[in-house]
Amino acid sequence: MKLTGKHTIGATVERAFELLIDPEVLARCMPGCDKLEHRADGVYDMAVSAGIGPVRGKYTGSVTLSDIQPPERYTMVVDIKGTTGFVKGQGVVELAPEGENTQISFEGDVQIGGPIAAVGQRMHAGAARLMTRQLFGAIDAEARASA
Amino acid sequence: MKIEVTVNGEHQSYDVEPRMLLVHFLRDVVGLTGTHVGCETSLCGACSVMLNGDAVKSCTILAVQADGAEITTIEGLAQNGELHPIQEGFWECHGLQCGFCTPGMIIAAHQLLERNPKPSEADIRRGIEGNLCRCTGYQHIVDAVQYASKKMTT
Amino acid sequence: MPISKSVGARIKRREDPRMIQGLAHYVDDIQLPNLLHVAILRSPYAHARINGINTDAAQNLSGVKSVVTGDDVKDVIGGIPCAATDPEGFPGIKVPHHPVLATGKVRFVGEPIVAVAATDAYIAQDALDLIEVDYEPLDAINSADAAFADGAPIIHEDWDDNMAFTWSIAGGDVDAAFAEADQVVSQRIDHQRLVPNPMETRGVVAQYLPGKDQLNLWSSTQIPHLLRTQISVMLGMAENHVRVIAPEVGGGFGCKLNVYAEEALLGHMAKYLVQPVKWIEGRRENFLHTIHGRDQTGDVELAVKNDGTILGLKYTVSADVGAYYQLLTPAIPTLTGLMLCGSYTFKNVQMNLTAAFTNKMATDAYRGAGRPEATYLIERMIDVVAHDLDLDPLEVRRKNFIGKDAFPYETGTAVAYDSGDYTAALDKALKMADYEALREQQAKLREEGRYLGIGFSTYVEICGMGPSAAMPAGGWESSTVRVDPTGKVTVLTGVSPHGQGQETTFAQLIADGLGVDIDDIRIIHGDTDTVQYGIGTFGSRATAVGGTAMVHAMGKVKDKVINIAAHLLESNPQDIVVEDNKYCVQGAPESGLTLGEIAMVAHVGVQLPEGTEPGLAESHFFEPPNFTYPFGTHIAVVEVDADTGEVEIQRYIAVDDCGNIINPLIVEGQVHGGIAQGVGQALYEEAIYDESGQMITGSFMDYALPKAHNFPRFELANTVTPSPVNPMGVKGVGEAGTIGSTPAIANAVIDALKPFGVRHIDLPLRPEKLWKLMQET
Amino acid sequence: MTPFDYHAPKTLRSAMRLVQAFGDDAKVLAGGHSLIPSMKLRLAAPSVVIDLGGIAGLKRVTAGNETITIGALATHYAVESHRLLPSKCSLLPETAAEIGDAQVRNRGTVGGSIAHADPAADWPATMLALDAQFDIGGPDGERAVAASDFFVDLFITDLQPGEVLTGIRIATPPENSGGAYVKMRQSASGFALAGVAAHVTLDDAGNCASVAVGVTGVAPAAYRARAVEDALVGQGIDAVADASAHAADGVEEFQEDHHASGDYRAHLARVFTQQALSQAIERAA
Repeated sequence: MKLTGKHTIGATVERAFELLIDPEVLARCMPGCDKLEHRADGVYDMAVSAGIGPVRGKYTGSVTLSDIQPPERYTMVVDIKGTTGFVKGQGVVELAPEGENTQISFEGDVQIGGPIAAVGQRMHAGAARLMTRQLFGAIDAEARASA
Repeated sequence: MKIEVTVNGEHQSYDVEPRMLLVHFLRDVVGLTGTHVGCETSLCGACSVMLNGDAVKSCTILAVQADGAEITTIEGLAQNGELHPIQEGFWECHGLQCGFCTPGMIIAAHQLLERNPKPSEADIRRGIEGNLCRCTGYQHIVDAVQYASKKMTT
Repeated sequence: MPISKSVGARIKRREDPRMIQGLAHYVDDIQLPNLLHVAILRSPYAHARINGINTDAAQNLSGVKSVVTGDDVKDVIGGIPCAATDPEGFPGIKVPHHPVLATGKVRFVGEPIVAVAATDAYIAQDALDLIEVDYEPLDAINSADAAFADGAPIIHEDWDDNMAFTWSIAGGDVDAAFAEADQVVSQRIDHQRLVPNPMETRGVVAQYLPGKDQLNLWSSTQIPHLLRTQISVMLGMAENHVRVIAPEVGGGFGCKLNVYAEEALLGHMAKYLVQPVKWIEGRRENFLHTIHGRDQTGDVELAVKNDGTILGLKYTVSADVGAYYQLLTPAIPTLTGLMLCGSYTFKNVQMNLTAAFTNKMATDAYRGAGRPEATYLIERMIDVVAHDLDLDPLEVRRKNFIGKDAFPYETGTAVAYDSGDYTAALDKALKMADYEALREQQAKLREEGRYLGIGFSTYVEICGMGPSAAMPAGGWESSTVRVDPTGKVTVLTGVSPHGQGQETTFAQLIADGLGVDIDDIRIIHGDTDTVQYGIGTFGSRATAVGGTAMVHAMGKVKDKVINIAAHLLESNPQDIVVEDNKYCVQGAPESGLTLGEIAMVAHVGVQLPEGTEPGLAESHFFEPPNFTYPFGTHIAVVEVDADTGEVEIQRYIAVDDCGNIINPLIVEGQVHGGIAQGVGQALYEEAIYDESGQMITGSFMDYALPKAHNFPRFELANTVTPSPVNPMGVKGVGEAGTIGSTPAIANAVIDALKPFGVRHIDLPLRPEKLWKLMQET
Repeated sequence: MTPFDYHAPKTLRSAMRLVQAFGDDAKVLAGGHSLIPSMKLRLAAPSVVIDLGGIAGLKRVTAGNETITIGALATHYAVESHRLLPSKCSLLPETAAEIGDAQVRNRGTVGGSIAHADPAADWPATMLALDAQFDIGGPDGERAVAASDFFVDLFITDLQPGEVLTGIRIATPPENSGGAYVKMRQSASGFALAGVAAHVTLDDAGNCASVAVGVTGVAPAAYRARAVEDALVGQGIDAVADASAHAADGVEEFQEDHHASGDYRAHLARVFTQQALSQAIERAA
């Protein structure tokens, strides 16, 4: 499933970029994130309790940040699984100035597998977009709070 | 948890796990296997039973939620050895083939005729939309409900 | 066949009283002492290496009795069988080992990996959550095209590509036909993947009796005997120590004409645990791991004359057969090939099929099995020809019909149609539909911006499966008819009906044939310890083949009864007639003896004619000399909503010819259900796997089975052209409705959209698809 | 289904206490037609289930001259079959009858559906069109929220942790008003691919004095089609077609799946808005 989106972050491109690749910020802003620990070069072990509506599950896995080109772009790979299935998402995040703010555009692919794939397909696109919306929304809030 | 229910007129009490579904309670605990399980998403209707006078999908109700309730299953429809007119209709009109959806279908028809004793064909087709049948193409089921409607209102 | 007392009458079914009262016993209704419940961990990945499995936590869960992995069983349970792997028939066929539990690698979502037996079904499910599998995901293949693409991942590493097998058929001179043609009409045609979805999912109960070294296996199956043979091979047990029982079976539609991993696995577990085990498939499991149907895509070319005469057909097709073969997987598309000429006279035909392994569940027999593909293809192409040549689709049909005097008729694919009168069925349907008025109505509505469509399907199909020489696993059938001393008749039949009503139709035949009350007859099927070997119920064969075996066995019994009656009545056998259920000397009905009186003599054994064996039971094994070929005309009238693209079926007319009819009520029911399933394919149903091989239509939330309000009242009629293949003149009607209806609906919808220049649309005809086409013009 | 503790409070007060005590571990069970399927599929595994089914006071439906009230636990069928609603506000029973099937309507609750906020549920559209007020109980007492402020995002509402939806209040529409709900069912599940509820009140000249249009199935949350409303206020039935063209204006993200793309849903929203408004105006006249 393709996933694209645009979000605005209330900070300069440099500041936004810093926030986006800061594991502590990510840990706070990623919806349902219980744990985010650095494992190796750009790879973070992650645990999340995520869900949409009544569907809720605990997932573990990793987030990988790579191809980091400050302050313009980086690649993010999320690979998590739990008893309700697995999610693997990868995408390129690009930043561009938008007045005093930063516009983030996101383009990637999401694979959803296991039990949640078979029964919840009408929610997949919406859920993936909601979660990116929540993530970037929270980072935006951080940016504005710290500005 | 302890629950008390009246199933097909018989008052009974059982101890059940909260997670036990009503349909499993009826089939495995009470031992009434006429009610079937055909899906997991409350769409096929094979598990339909009457709960306090309402047709419900017993796969989407916890047994503990039925505490104190009166339940009628397919086994409780015939009275004194006489088939219920809906059962008779299904037999007369060839309203079933493999028979798996039939108990739930009869319960759905029962609810429909209680609320609308003289339904139109469209009413019947809408009234059983919560019940899937893969064998009959539904036409003989419609005939069966019409047969029962006629018999019950004259 | 003359309509006598029972045969030909609308007799209500004898199966029904137990079913309408909740007293029928399906496999999930079987309870045994100390029964364990089995749950199965299935792959969430379409394609992955398994680097390790940790079952410790599951094993330690209270209530868990046993946890079984692929490594535990790989040396004790043989592979899941496929009966159609002859390399002469399927050049280049690759036959992968198909384990009951995956080892090393998983190849489709839903593939079984670990089985857990516990004291309670809920606990068995809990245990699955505790199993850790270390997967290494691999790229997945979700279509035949992807399977053949350069650099495609290899599904079975014993070979270096994903080509599963090829198959071809040719008749006449195709090149000459295309050279002679005024035009070549081409179209790519897709037959989407479907999920059979009987309302009862599969299920198995297994019990091992160590004192007898006997395995009892209850399975929701269409083929108890074939299953017994295969299970005994898979488990290394003597076949006569395995008893398979098909209890009440809640629908099959072909998907229970198979041998599945769980059947062998449960058999093994019962034996090794020496404790009975039960597994009942959930609906999600059914979507993932019970066979699918169709999934062929190909290019059709028709060589035609400008007047609509069809000269020849070429079909180049690929089939996506999934990751492994099930029992008959490669055989299904061959039925498409045999029926490519449809009801038409052209004999120049060529089909080349290439089958691909993909990361999906196997395809196999789903109602119609290969014939819906052929019929949809040819009936759709007739309309495309009519479109391209600006002819009336009826004219094209009539021009190419095989005439009623041409039977028996050998087609270009070398099958011999037994009997037929295609024009008669078409004319009858047209009269019922009031065709001229419909076309007038259509024209009038178009002026108002409303889009009515009228679609035809003048199908012929192949059923009564079938001569053994043409079948992968035997095509004969058997029966034993025995009369007890009190005159009660018991029939054992090798067919195993699951909704088709043979407990009624067979009893009708016996009642008339032996002169006995229908309530005194019992039809027993589906128990391999009770019933002599049989093949099973599929391919619309139960009555045409199984019924014929029974009629022959009954004939032997009747001959003996008449001999005894003649002896007792001091007359000659040729003078004995049956009147009012009494065997009497012609003209002297008062002297008549009932079947019971004669049966008692046969069993007491002292008043028998000299040389007559005591007892009264006979068996017959019937080998059909040919298939049977039902046919008919279906007409669909639909309206497509111009605003939304929604299709409403306004009328559905079906004139079917299934030969002689034993019970019109049951025949109607079969046709109704068949039409509904074919309409499902035309309008609603589609099994979709996403790019990563996940099935995204894996429940009734996303896979639509037709509902009651999707249909108008069907208008049915018959023509009767008896089959010469069997003494009853019956053909079979289990699949005709499904085969006939899909193209009728498709043709009607496409006819409705004719003002928009629409020539062809792939199925299913979802509203959005139609709306978009209406926007484009 | 994984094991859980089950509580069946008899009063709203004790239910609230349980909800607050167990927090995130608990799920509130109303009709159960969203929660129980998720639990059966093991897609939800709450450790505590608080069943509101035993609280009698939350099941009532009343239709007064001023106000219509629907207890959060009233079933869809209770609305569908209410004696007075066909004359007081036919949009309510008309919507109820479009939900699921007879067995689901017997068991599923209006409040459960609203609190669940499925993007394809039917009630949100109608509640928006009727400008319903939702009564909410919580740790800080009671509050009321307008439907238009309630549906926030995909399955996200204005309900805060520890809060429970207790009831729905709708101002009884005046005589010269009418409503309609038009929907296309997803062929498998019956959920709305798009559903539009329209409600209008006419002035003496037969023009729309007030218009409200609720749309479901199209965006992550049901929404009011304000552009349609603005275009139609003060206008008559002749303006419906043009106004309806705005039914998906402002939607930034469409629901989409293999059953229907975003474009198609937007189109359906426009078609059904036109149909629903036309019917609503006819009924109001």
